[in-house]
Amino acid sequence: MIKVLFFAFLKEAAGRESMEVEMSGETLADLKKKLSQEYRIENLETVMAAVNEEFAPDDTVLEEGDTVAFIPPVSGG
Amino acid sequence: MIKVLFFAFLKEAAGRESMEVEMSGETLADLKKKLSQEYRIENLETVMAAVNEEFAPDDTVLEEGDTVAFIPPVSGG
Amino acid sequence: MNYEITRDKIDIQDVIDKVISRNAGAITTFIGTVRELTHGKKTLHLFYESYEAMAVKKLEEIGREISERWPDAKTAITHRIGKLEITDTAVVIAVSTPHRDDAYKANRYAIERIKEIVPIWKKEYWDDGEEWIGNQKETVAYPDGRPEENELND
Amino acid sequence: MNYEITRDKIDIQDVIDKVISRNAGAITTFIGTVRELTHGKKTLHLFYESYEAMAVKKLEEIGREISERWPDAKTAITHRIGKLEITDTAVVIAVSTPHRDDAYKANRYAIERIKEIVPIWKKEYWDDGEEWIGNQKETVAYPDGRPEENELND
Repeated sequence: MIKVLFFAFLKEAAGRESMEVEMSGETLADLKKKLSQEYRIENLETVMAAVNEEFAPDDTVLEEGDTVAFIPPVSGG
Repeated sequence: MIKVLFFAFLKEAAGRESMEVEMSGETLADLKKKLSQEYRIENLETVMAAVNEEFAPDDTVLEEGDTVAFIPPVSGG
Repeated sequence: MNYEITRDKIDIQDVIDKVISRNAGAITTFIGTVRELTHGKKTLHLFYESYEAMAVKKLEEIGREISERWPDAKTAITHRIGKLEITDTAVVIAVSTPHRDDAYKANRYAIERIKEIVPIWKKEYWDDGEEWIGNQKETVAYPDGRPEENELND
Repeated sequence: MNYEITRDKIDIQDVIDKVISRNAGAITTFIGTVRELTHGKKTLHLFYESYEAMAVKKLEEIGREISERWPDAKTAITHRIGKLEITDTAVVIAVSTPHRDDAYKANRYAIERIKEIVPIWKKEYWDDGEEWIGNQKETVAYPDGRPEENELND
């Protein structure tokens, strides 16, 4: 199980702030594809992601228990 | 009568923080010479001066009632 | 805790107190406040959201980056989230260093990095709508380099 | 009174409050604190003296110079005089502007100008003596241009 977090406009677009996805041994790119195909959550291709609170590239292999957060362009400060 | 103010190291060198000098129609340069000759207050040549709280050049003509302050290099902040 | 995300009003002096040092001759602070007008449009209020656990880690990372570049610097950053009104303080950055040139530069470095890597998002509310600030048009990937000049001035 | 000379401890928030504005997105402060070590020499405490009436006028003049260069800026400066201990605050400069780049630049401008034109003098006390800081050797006239690089970092 992978925990997925959404923030800001993505949270509104996805209609939820978190979800759990059954997958293991696949990559972040695979997760994005799955979210688009199965949950109709679009526009993730160009959004940065963090795995376990650290920015991670698309080829990162996800393991059971990982937390993936999609990070829209930040606007703090 | 001209009022003269000394600050910082000049105050210590002059042994006083203010004095009054009888002069009128003469320049700041004349005042410096007078302080050096009559009062042995040295080292005024290269020190900036303010007349009535505004920086003023050596050729400023002093008038009765003016306040002259000698301003050593500042070190606030 | 020199790096904090809070839902409460920020006490600026508290942030400054964290960086006071016998070796410091200069402390700079940056205080980000909610401005009413942006590009002539009137903001009613703002809402900040964060990925809090990661945001604190990223603030700490900025502190480490500053310590690498300015070894004598002490840094503290507090960012507020939730609803903020006009003139409210959104972020306070305090940096102390022995000499002032470093205090200005390190402080500026911190705010630029916050706008690059810290997962905090701002939503602006106007009379006629609301919008998450950042690039919501999905046309630009997350900037990993220096911010653009116009962002620098925002 | 945005420009003050005081004998009392400076309340930093009070100085900041003077520049808060609905048009401000950024407030920078510079806080000059008494550092223990300068060039490896241990300072015990400092004493600041001022030509108070003129010092206030010169602080006001700096505020006007900032308003000419950064028309939207609001500035407040308080300088403390008298005896100050290590870590005490000698000066607080607060500048608010709509955008942060100006707030940093205008603030830096203010401290450099204070060190050029405001009649305030610092005396340092060490274990083995005391000295008025500045050029007491009478070899250099009052600087009317930009300060030297080494002064910039002091």
